[in-house]
Amino acid sequence: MHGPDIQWYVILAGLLFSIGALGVMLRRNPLIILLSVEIMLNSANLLLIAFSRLHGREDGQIFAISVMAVAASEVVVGLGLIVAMGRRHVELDVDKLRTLRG
Amino acid sequence: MADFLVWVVWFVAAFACLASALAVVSFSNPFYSALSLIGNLASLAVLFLLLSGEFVAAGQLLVYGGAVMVMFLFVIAYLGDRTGESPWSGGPSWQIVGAVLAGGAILAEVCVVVGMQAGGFLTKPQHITRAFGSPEAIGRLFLTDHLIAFEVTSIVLLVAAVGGVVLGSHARKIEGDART
Amino acid sequence: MASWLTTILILLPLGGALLVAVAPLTSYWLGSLAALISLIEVGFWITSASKFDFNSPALQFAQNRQWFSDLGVSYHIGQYAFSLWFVGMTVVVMAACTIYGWWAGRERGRAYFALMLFLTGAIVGVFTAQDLLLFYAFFEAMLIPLYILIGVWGGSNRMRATITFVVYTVVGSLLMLAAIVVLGLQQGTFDLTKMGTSSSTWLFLGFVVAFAIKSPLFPLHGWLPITYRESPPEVSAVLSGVVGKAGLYGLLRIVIPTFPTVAHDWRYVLLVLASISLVYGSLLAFRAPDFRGVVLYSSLAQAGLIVLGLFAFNDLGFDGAVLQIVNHALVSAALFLLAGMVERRTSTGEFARLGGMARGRPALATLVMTTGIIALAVPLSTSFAGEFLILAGVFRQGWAWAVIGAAGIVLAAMYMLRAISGVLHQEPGPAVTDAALDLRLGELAVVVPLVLCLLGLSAWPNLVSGHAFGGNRALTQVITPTGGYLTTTLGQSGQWTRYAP
Amino acid sequence: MIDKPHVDWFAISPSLALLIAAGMLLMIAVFVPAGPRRAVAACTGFAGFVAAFVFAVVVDVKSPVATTIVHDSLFRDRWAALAQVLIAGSGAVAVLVSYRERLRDEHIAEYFALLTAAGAGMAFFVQASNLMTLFLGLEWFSIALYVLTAIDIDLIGSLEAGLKYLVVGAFGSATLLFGSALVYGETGQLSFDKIGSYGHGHASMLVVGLAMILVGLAFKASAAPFHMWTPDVYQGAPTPVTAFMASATKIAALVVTYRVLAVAFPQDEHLWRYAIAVIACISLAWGNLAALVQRNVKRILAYSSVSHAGFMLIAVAAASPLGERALMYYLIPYAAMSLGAFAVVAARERELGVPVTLQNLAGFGWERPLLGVSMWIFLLGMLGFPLTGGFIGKFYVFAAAYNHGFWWLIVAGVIATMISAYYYLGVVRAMYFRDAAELQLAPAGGSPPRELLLGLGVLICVAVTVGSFFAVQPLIDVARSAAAALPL
Repeated sequence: MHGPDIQWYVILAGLLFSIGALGVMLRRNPLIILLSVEIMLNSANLLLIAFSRLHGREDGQIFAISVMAVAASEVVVGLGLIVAMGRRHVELDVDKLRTLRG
Repeated sequence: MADFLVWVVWFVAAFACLASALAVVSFSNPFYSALSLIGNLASLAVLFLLLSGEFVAAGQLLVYGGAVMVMFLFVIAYLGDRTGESPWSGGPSWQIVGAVLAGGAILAEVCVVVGMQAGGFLTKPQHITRAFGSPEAIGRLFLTDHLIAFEVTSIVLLVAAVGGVVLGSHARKIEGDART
Repeated sequence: MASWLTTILILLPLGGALLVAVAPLTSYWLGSLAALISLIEVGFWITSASKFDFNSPALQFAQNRQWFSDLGVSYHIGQYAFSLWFVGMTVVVMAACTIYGWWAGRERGRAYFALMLFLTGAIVGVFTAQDLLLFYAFFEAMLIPLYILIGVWGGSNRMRATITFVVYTVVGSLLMLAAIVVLGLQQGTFDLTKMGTSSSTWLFLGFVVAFAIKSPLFPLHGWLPITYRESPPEVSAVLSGVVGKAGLYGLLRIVIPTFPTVAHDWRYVLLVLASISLVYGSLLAFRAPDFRGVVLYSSLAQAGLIVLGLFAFNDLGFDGAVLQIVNHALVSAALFLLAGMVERRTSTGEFARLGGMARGRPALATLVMTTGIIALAVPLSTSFAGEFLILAGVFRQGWAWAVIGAAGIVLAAMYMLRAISGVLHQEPGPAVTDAALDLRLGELAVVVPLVLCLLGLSAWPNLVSGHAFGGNRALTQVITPTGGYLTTTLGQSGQWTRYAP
Repeated sequence: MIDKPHVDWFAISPSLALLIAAGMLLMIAVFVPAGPRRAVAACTGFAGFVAAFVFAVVVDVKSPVATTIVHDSLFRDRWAALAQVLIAGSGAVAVLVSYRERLRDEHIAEYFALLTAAGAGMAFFVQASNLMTLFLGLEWFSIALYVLTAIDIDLIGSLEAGLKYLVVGAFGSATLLFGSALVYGETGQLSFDKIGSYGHGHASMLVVGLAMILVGLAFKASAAPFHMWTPDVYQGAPTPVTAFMASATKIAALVVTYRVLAVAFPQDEHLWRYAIAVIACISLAWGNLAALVQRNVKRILAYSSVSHAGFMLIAVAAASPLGERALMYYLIPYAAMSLGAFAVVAARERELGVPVTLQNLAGFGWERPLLGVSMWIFLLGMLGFPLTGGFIGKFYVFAAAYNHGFWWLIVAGVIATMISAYYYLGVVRAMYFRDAAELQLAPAGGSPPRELLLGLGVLICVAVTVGSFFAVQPLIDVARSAAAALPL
């Protein structure tokens, strides 16, 4: 079975990572920022699995599964924070979070 | 012919993946973003399958599609729609578009350069057996070489669960805000 | 036992500071405790002076404990003959100032006296440390109490004074730290007695700038006016009398022995700066509108004079510089304290509002007169001896320097006489009322010993100048027995003559 | 049948002790009634940290030879053990400082549980010996810290800080993860040792991966320009949490940074050394300049922690045995000083009930002589004055930089110290120099009772800060034996 070589995966993962990173940096809604972080983590997962296949070692897949669990943990905490803020009727916009200032 | 099919599947999945990721970061309504992320996850799962990661692909769909996304959608529903009906309301400003184009061009260039340097072919790995990426193989590794990682993953989840409980408790009326 | 004397001289005030900080006493009793400790310190110094072998050029009362080995840093302290004199002037001036603070009843006594004692220990450490890093540690430690002493007990403009003071000194000392790190690592040891010489101009400049700021030397004296004016008078006395001398000591002990060739190459630069300090400081002192102004600018002038002596590069200059350092410590401490006493009575130091204080105040008049006359170096005074030695020494570098030095001495006579007459003579100024009494017993007890020391030195200046380097040896032979450069330069012009009254 | 791997339980005993404490604290949260809960929870947390401290010391003594356990998952060596000692010590003091923090009673046990869990995560993190345990350890303590930052959920500021920390932290760890994946792709290995023994291949993927790992770690160490979360998070988090973060996180991040660089990327030393040096310079410049304009004391200390990251990175950039010693030594007084300084801020904050600024710090030094003098000592130590370990730390760092030919880093460090004098002494000025009229006393109703435990914690910090100045030789010996575990 001839499929795309590793370069294709690396480029795809890199693009995905960049999109996610841009999302984190440019978006102001914390929910979308969290989603963008998920994209970043997923891009790393794609890379790990592709390399795992390239090297014929399964530890990359193991790594990827751990990352999924970690990503889920981050989401739990992140959503918990967002809900807590939502309850206090804080506008969900990171640029408008200006309680903390010098 | 099989090769051709693989390429087609790959391109479709990769395109879907990029498109949905772009959609996630560009929708202004988080509800649509979350939906797009599901598409992103699904297309990634397809790619994982192409890479003999059956177990990971299944995990991806179960953990993300099943748990994480549901949480997201619940939270979005709970908080209510605060950003208007249209997914494109407001629209990105010109500065942001410019920044995205400039930054994206640089990043894409880096990705391509780095990617082209990656050597090796995925095509003829004799050492990849049918068992590669299967639940048994993964499970065995998790309980032997990567036992520590396995245990720590569960600890991280536990910490996050405690955090979720703490953060989820109800707010109290308070008089003075000591740090703000 | 004798080898512990230096350590005791350092640790006694530091321990005393700790004791004062925690002792459950009232402010008054804390003050008396601090005064007592500072007097015991003087007693220990007298003991060490009596045990000191003035004929030996070696380091005495030395102790050497390794501090950390991989960089070759040790707790190495000890005293050369000149160190002994510097320690002596320190403990005497600090005791006088502590007692004055006690007499004046400084508020927040606990902190005040603890800091004064801490300062004493730090300064003694500076004069006795034989390890560069240890020296730096004490040098920096001096700044800590001074910062608080000026900032808490200073005048109305003390905030700016502390900032100016700290900015200057921190800049200088950090340059020195960089130089110390580089020098020590190049030499493989931080021990001054084991260190060879270096010919790096950059390192030389790092040290010189730090010491020139502390001394102070033109053009790095910017912190001087505001700091000396805003400090409490006894802190000004300490600053000018002792702390500034740490910079001159650094030139004598570290810069010249460690960088003999560079120092010799750069001597004209230093001599020019010293001459400018001398003349410019004297002119500023002459124009100063207040008593403290005269004294503080005269400190600048005197620092210039002493540097002239140091960079004359011969025994006469070195001997004279050591003597003049001791002299000026006592003179400026006494004058600052007297200025403080005058200000305390009239709440101003401006000559425009002073005058006529001699009438009905014989003790004040006598003390101001005596100190002032010693300060302006009348013949037979110890200052005259010191300045004469310095001028004789610098004359060998070229007659022009001696002319500048002599001009400085003439100017000193002018500004000091102006100050004396501005305070004591003429018609009583508007600020001088009958309520301004003569000096009280406590004040006399502070100033009279300083003046007595000066009179004693006037009778026998050779006590210091003749016993500054152990026997009749040159600084270079004392400190770097192997460092040949200076010995040979001095050897050619080495027919020095001793001044004996 | 699966062969169970042999696990050297003793090697992970510090983490385990803290984990057990965390588990017990979760039980306490459920079973102990609200009345004694705070005391019981604090005792348990303290006991956990002390046990971890003791275990780490024993591990340090008994591990003269570095080994790895469970297939290169974790190191057992003195480099990690010494870092664990410091982390556990910081945690124990943080418990003392936390005791009277005004948190909800129903959250107090969870608070200590998360604190011990964070400590356990850091103890695990410093042992990490492959990319997977590195990432997992990082996330373990980070997630605990995100929650701890936001745990005061009644305060918007705390939540906001937590969210900012989470977003930036997740960004950083995703970067680290992507970099790890690239390194894994190039070498086919996860373990640091094997990555280190992999020769130069297609270097660009390795280099980009290394750079991204560095960026991820720099986020945690709050080195500029990856520090932007630091002031906000330090300000918004409950002050004891800030104290713990400022000391323990920095220890963990820097120790691991150096380990990863030295073990996994020795061939690229010529690259990362300059990268680290540049990051160090940026941190020094940015941290110190930004601190100048701050009024809030916690923000001043936050920027100061950025600049200290710069100082310690100088030691990393030196990448020599002397640099290793310098880094380990520097961490000891630094941890004590930053813990202590935040503890004093916490005391003032509890007195006033408002954020501590330079303005309302006026007169504090006279009101509370012990805390005032302690704060003064901490600030002077951060400034690098003698009689504190901060002085020797800076000296060692400069010595390491010079020995490696990085004289320009000394210049940068000296200039940074000059600038920092202004704001450190500004805090002293605020505490002592104000006129009586400007003094701001505790609000009506009297100040809260003096806190014995907080005072004790501050005294411990003072003892370490000052003691490390005198006991340089033993500490350097310990640091030297720790550094012997590393290949460079």
